[in-house]
Amino acid sequence: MSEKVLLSIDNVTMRFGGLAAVSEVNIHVDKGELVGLIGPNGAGKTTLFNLMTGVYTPTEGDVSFDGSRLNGRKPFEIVGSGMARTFQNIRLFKALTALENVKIAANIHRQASLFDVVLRTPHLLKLDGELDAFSRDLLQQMDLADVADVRSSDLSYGLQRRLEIARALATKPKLLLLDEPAAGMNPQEKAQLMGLIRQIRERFSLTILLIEHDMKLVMGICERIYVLE
Amino acid sequence: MQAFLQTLIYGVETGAIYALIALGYTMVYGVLRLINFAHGDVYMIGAFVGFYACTQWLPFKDLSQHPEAAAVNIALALITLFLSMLLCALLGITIERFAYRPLRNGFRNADAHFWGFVIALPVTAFVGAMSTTKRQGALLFAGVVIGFIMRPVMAHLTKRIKPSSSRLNALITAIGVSLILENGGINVFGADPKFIPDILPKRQFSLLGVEFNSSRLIILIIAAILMAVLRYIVLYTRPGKAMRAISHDIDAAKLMGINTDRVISFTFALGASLAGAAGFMVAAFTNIKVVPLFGLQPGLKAFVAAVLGGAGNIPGAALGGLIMGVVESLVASRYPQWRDAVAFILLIVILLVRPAGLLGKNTAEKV
Amino acid sequence: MIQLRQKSSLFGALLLGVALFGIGCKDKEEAKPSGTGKTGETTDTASRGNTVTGDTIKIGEYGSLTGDNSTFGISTHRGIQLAIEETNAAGGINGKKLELISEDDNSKAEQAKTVVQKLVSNEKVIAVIGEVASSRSIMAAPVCQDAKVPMVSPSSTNPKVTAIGDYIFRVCFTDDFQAVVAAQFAWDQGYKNVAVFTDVKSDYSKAFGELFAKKFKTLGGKVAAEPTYQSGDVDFKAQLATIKGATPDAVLIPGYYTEVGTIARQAREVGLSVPLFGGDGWESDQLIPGAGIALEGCFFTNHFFSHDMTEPHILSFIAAFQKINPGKQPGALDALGYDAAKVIIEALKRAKSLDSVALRDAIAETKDYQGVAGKITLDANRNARKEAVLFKIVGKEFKIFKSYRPEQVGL
Amino acid sequence: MRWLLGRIGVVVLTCAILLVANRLLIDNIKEYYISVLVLCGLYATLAVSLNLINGITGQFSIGHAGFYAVGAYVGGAWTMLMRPLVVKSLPILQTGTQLGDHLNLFIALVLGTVCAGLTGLLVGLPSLRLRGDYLAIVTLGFGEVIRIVILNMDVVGGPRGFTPITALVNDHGIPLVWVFGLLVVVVAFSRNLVKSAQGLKFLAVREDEIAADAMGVNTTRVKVTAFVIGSAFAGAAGVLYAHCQTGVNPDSFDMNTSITVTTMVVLGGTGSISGSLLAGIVLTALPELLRYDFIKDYRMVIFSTLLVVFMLTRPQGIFGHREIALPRFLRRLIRKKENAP
Repeated sequence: MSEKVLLSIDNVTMRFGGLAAVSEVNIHVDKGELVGLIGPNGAGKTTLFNLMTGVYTPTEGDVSFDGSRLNGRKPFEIVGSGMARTFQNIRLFKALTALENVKIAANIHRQASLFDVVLRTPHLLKLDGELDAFSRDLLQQMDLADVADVRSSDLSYGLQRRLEIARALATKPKLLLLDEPAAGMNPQEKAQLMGLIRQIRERFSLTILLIEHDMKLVMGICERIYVLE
Repeated sequence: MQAFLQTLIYGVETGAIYALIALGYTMVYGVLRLINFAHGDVYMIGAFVGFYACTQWLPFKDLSQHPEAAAVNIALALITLFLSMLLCALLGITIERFAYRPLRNGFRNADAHFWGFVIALPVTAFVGAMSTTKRQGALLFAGVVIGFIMRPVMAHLTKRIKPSSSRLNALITAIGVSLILENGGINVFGADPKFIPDILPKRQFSLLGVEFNSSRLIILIIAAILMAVLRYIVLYTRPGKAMRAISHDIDAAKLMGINTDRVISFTFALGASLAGAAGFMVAAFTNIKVVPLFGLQPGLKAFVAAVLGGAGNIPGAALGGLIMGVVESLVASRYPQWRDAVAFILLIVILLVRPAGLLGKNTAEKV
Repeated sequence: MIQLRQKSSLFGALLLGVALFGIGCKDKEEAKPSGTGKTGETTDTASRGNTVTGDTIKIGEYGSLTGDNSTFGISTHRGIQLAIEETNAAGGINGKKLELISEDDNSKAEQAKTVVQKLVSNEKVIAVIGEVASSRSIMAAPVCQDAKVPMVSPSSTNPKVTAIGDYIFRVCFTDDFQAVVAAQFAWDQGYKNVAVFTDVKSDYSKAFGELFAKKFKTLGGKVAAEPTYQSGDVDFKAQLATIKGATPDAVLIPGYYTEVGTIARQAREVGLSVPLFGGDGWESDQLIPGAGIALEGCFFTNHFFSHDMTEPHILSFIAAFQKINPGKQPGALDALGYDAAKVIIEALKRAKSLDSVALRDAIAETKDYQGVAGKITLDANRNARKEAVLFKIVGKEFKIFKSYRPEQVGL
Repeated sequence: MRWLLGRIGVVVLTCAILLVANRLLIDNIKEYYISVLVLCGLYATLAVSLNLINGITGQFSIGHAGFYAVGAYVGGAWTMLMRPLVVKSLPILQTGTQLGDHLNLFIALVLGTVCAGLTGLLVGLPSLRLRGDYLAIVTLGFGEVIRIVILNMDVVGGPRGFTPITALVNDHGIPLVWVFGLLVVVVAFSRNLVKSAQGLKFLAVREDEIAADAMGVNTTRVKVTAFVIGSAFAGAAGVLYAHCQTGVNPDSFDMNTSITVTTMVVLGGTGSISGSLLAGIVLTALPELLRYDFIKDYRMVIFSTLLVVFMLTRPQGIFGHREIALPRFLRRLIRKKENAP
């Protein structure tokens, strides 16, 4: 396998009961690519995402990321190794503010024990300070700074989408998986989103895999496209 | 072997009762995803209706003095059975209307009025207890006055209350209703145990060395009939189909033009009437003590049975009830002190193996 | 949004305020009278017992007026009230009226302790009456002992209750005695092989069963089986079938009437037809309605009281009782509540001074007091040495069948 | 270093405040009120600790009395059964002296807390597979099983209760210091947890488990941690309960107790620490304050009706997810005054 390959899916099959949601799929994504994944409803696009991020373990076949096999690893471990995602139906932490949403994701690379937390040791205060600065900075970059302290459920739909991307970015991923990021957006918003995706790709030197129905958007930004049927 | 068979039969007898109560839990859970903690207390009310019907309201004859009155008593017992089913159904509808519907649709004016009156009730009783003459008229008057004062106060205080979707909230509300029925029962019926006298002739016979008792068999038969009727209603009638539709997707059902509130009321009525029937039968045919906490333990066990079989699944509830009854009976014959623990241990083990219960469908959350 | 927030905070603050105000108010109110020589001294509440001040003599009662055992608490309360009212009608004690302060413990042990603290430290009662259930008496008795306020239990039969200290008394016999009587009786009846069916949730029942088995074995009998049940159960057939398998001559059920009726019925259902017998927990007018005809010819030991008795003092008790509670028949618990109150009242008359320490000494001297539930003499262990009676169930009546004095069973 | 001094300062200050308050109280307050206060403190501790599981982490436990029972019985077992064996070789544990009493209580507290925490670990494991109502009923079941096991253990008295348990801190009012000391600890613990970014993990699990998982939160560990900590604190409360009451009875740990504590959490506002604290205190004190003759018979009906009405009309509890914090409250007050003219 070449050095360039970041993610590869080899002959993956997923069955629920007797039903095969995904069968014998092969995908590979190289470093720095922006790849699109399209297909009709029920083709198993989201299932594939779930297989990559560890929500499901494939019935057959292998998923490997950055040179290591992912089968059977827990979602939170996979995030730690550098793969973050957004959800088709927005899944923010609704009662928490935008800033808190980002902080939770950013917290992943930090080491603070329960002891530190409970006694509020200087170590913790320092880490908390850094985290706060990092998260606010990220929100700034995503044009979300002025809604940092707003409950995420009170945000507009477009902002919620953007916050979800910001939250995924906070885990400092190598590969970003976007599940229908443009769903429910009007053309103007979609154009904005396209700009945003390009922009973050540059800025964070990301590899991106995205699921989308809107062919215009997919054709517009993707370098390669997989079709799932 | 004979002893084992005998124990098994006893287990089935107990299990049938659990199953009848469990059906009410499971139907409500299927439709609303709500643990109706008050269900066990509806069962208690059924027993009390039976008690008052058998001792005061209806002209039952004492069989030890009038052995010829058996036929009359059987007819009266049937009337009592329907009476407790009817009254419990009404109670079930009331509970749903004023305690659970506000959780779904928000606290409306009518709810404020109802609860205003409910709060006024104990106050009225207190006024009644204070006045030495204990005149009924004065009592009623005071109740009406206090009720009228409470209503607008409540209505004013509770403007613009939004519905709540919290599960914990619904659970505490259900527990609250259960507490109201239990404590209200203590105030209204008194805490001293009451016993229903023998109203039906009893016969004891043995078959293959296994003892049978006629009154136990009656419970079994009636329970089986009621379950068959329930099955028919749920599978083949319009409201039954609507119930199933709601349990799949309440919002979609609403969009399809189903009057969900009415169907939910119907569900409660159905479940409550089964509990009422069970309450009356147990109190009258096994002659155990009727107290305001009559429904606590059976209610809990039946609920466990419902979860065991798969909450929301009707055959599951029946199966769960039977399993619970049999297992309890088997354990009780050897290690009676672990009887209650076994019910829960069984539940824990089964849920760990099959998180949705025995017959429940394991639906993973969609991502 | 902001408005809502303020509203809720205000609401919370208000609640907090009300709660604090409530607690604060009470403290001040209560603190004043006792705080005459306020500063410097540590609290004097519990060190020397309570003394009567003012025109009334306060007697405390705690009992299960609500909750699982409410029938016991209510019966006892009726008896106590009767004794207090009679005394007040007769002019009280040294011109002072008696005041009964009743507290409900909701049939819960932890509440029993709290309410007794309230009686002793807030109400400053001179004596405490209660409880029926031994488990609650055991929880509350140390409070009385520490405060040097005598406590008289009307019907806690567990030996441990009075062992807590020299301020704790009872006017009934103990389980050691009752169980031994039951064993002697069973032996005298010619039962050689007896099954014991105890309620594991009740300490009374467990102790009764164990003591019975011990005595019965020394007499030469055999315990056929010892299954258990839990009060609140409704189905006993599995255990009864086990008992039937052991083919006993009789079955001892040392439980409460709330289950005994059902057990008896189910015993007959599983084909167990031998006599059943039990203890004072059976005594209730609800026993027969619960059991139907299943208990015909069975026996139970009880306190020396029956409304069939024709001694004059019992007749006058029944008459007085029915004046207040028309249409009701007094039971042993009413009688024992009455006796407990009476023992205190008699002791008050004899006491050198009206404080709880002197009252204790006077209670301890109680000798040959003719109570309605038997003659009361308090022994060195502060227990009453009394007769026990065996009732036989005939139709709907309890008939006196036999009686045993402590000497007769070697105690 | 400054930090350490600061922390020690806070601890010393808290102890001092508690001791002074205690001194003031015991001279002016009756034993009955002290025991009500003790109960208030214990129930508030229970409510705040359950809030860690139900409110902050969003799990659904209604079997808290089980852990409370484990603490009470383990603590009692140390004092009555184990200590007498150990004391021969360790004379410092002799009771009757100030040092010995407090040391013993401390040991009981540690043992009770650890055992309850371990039980919490056991009960927390199903939470990995079960959600919502199913988890609730399993925790309820565990609570009942614990009670039944105690009921069948003759060495701790079985149904007749575990009495007497020597009151190790016999001095008037000293229990208050321990009880409220524990309450301060549990409140501080919860508050620090929620305040740090680390603690946001717990809230994330409550809000959306799948998203939390996808954002790198080890949800399994978070849930089990919450269960262990919550039940450990309940165990600590149990130890103090057993020693303050000088005895325990299995009846004190039945389903009703669990439900009462759950009610406190919901009534206070699920997730709000101050709400649980307040509800714990008020709901314990209220029934005692309501012990007037006229309302006695009906107080339970009134209580339950009010509970339902409260749930229907203020479903978010007293505070909702919010906290009351004194500084913020004062600040707002000042700001309002400034705006007024």
